[in-house]
Amino acid sequence: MTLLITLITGVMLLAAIAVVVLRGLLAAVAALAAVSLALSVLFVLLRAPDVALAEAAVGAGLSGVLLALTLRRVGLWPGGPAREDEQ
Amino acid sequence: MKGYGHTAATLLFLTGLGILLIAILQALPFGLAPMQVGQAIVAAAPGDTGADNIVTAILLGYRGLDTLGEVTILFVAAAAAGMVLGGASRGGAQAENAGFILHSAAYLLFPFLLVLGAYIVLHGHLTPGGGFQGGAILAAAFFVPVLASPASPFNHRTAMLVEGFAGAAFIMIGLVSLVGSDAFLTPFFGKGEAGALFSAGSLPLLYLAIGLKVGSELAGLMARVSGAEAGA
Amino acid sequence: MSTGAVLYAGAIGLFLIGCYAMVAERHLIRNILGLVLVESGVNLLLVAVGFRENAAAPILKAGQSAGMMVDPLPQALVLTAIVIGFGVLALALALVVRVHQAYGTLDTREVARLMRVEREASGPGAAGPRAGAKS
Amino acid sequence: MNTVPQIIFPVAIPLIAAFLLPIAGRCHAGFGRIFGRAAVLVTFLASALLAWQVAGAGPASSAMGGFKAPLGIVFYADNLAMAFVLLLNIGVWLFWPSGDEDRSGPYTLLLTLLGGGAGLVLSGDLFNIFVFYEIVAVASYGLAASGGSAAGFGASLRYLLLSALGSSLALMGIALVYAAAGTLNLADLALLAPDVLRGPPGAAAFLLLLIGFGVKAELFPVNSWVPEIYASAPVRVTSLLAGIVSKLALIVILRFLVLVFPMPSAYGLLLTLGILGVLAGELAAYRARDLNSTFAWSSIAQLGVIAIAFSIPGPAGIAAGIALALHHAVVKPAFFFIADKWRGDVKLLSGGARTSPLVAALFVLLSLSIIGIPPLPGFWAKYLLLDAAFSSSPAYWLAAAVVLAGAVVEGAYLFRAAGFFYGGPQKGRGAALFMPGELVPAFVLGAVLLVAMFAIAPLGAYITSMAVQAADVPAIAAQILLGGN
Repeated sequence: MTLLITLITGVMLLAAIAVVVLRGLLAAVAALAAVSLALSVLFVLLRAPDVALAEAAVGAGLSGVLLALTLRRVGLWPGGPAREDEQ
Repeated sequence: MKGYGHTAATLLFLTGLGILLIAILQALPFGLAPMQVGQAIVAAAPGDTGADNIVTAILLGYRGLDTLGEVTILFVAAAAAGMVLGGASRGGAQAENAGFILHSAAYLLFPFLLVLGAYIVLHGHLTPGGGFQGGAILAAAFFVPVLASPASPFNHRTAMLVEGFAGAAFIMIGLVSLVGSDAFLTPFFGKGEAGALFSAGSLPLLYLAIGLKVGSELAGLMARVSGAEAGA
Repeated sequence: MSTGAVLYAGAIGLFLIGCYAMVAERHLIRNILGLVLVESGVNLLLVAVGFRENAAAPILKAGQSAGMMVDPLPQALVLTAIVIGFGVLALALALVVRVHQAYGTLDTREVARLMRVEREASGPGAAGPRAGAKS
Repeated sequence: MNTVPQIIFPVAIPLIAAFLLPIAGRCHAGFGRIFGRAAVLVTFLASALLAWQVAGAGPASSAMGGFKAPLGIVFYADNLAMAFVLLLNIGVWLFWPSGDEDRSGPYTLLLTLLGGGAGLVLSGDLFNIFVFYEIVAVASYGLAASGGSAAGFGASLRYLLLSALGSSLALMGIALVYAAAGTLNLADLALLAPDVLRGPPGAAAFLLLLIGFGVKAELFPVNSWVPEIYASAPVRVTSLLAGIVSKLALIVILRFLVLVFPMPSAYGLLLTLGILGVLAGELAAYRARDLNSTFAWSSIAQLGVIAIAFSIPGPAGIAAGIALALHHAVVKPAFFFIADKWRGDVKLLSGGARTSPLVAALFVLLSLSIIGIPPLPGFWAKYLLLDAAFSSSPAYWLAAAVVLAGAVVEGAYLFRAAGFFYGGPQKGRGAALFMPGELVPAFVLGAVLLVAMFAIAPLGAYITSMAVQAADVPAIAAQILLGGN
């Protein structure tokens, strides 16, 4: 149990570091969704199924989609029409 | 470079903050928190509310006002986002129809997500999940088709009507209690048989209102931010 | 290592990484990603505070009395906090879209500089130029 | 025990109206504005009725959902809470957008702000207060951007990032409190605090809550949003945020301090932040070269003075703080209305008194009051503060000296502006600028100030009784814990 929690916490923190380190914004958003998924698994292990469901649906699902759509709209989506890299 | 000094200072500061926070948390025994109120709620919830899911009992019963506040925050965020984006020209980066596979997958997914969302909303007092989680899935059901074919307009008018009336219904259900000079949001109706769909008094009714409201708000927010503004 | 230490470290770690992204990064979207990380860290901390070893999830099984359960109250609070966080995120992204339309950049210092220029240019009584048109 | 279920009305009526307003606005353009106005009026009447009951029969409470105190959420209304609910109602009415806008957005946000702000001061539960604070916060991000200028969007986004970080810190503080005490009810915490919240976790929790809620209260380290927002938001929004919403956050901090953290370290912390706020605010205001940012910075300084007053233990300090807060709520919005008419460099005021004598006179009246010249109400508020400070420990004497020095700096920059008004050659901009119609709220507030001058004695007595009630922890705890249905 403790081992599993440690493992998933480690994965979550690595994904969080990836959010900061990865230079591509879409990759960072994907890493953020990974953090949310790891977090929701952690919530299941902590006996919080309601919170896990909400984190998976809102945190990993809707937030990720919303962020990605915003990237597309401001033209930071790789391959999007108005390509513009970070300064 | 000045930038590196700034970054190093930030890192140093954050490390100190982290050590401080860990030290403070170590002063609080883990797994032995007093949980006075939590324990009391676990003991009283089945008798008080009739809901099997104690988190639901808290969200809709003991802390129903928090839930009203939470729905209000989504509502006001959607209203503010709508106002902010009101004068925005349609996003320059609109893609064309997103290919046959995503397109047909969206329409296949629609009924499935709809049923799943409705199930989760209606069984919130029995199993994990409830108005918010189900509402999020309902929102996805209505939003995925918009994503698949941006040309098909998202109907903001319907979303607004559902959102407004569902929110008003929540408060009205709460105010009904005042007629009997009880406090705001006091549950009414019988508690019913534990575990049955029609149990837990007015709680499922509240969850229905929340599910509808959250679903329409989330879908509206997604459509607004993504720039699917064609709906009249 | 005890479970508690791991969870606290995870929560504080998320919080600090998020703070770093909010303070040190110069891109507005990255600041927002940092905000999401900070919120996730605090949510994990709240759930961890209510956790108890060898306790059941706070849902009654049919015909079973309430045994030892984890604290349901922080879980309810976290549910509320997650939804609040999503509302704030959506509004922030809406503002990002408009800022990008108006200034054509999302670099924090560049945006701050352009805001200053705009304020100084706006004459007396004028409420600043309307940002309806695309820049 | 005084149980009043109607205590929910100041929150429920505006929220229900906010939910329905977009639909009403759809039915007929312009109808939304009238519908919103009517809702504010109904809320005001319900609140006034409740305030009347509370003033007559003593503090009231109601347990939401009928779930008694530590388990459920309890609303608690005393004279202090009702005074600020009424103030908020009047403020929203006075600063209601007068334009011919048919958009329903700003009206919806204002109504939500009204309901959320009332919940903020009425709620007796730590997490519930956080939820209402977030409602107020999200509504004010939207309102700050409602001007439609690009700078408004940018300022609002930066404000949002800072405020959301603060909210996360506050939530962490709530987690610490819950981990230590196992309850979120303020009255329950008041009884438990002396045992469980002493020591580092308690102090850390208070610091986190102070920084979190201090964002709205313009407290020292987290006020960088103030000049930006006040320069780019519409003047009515600025007036509402600076004049009233900031006070609501301070009232919440006062409740935390009195009920949950009545320990020397917490009082010392608030005092320190208050002093730093006064110093930083007054110096920046002196250096500022346009009226709007002068008033933004001086607003930070004056809220620092209120924080100093609240950090004096006992009812005398609370009374001084309430008096200062009410005075500031009347004076500051009027200043911002004037600053909105004379945007840009302060030199542009030159000769304004000749074309707009009434406005210049109003400016001088407000300046004299906020500096603290007798017999204006501002003098009495500052007098209460100095009186309370000098009858307290020596640390507060230093604070009193800082407040007095701040008043001197305040006088310097306000008279500098007044000098431009009355002296100097005409810059030719004055004639076009005298539009009394748009300055109506400022003149109304000036009139309120003059009326208050002649009602100092009853006002003072009322404020003192309010403060005594707010400092009486055992009575509050008893009402919250035993009240309800």
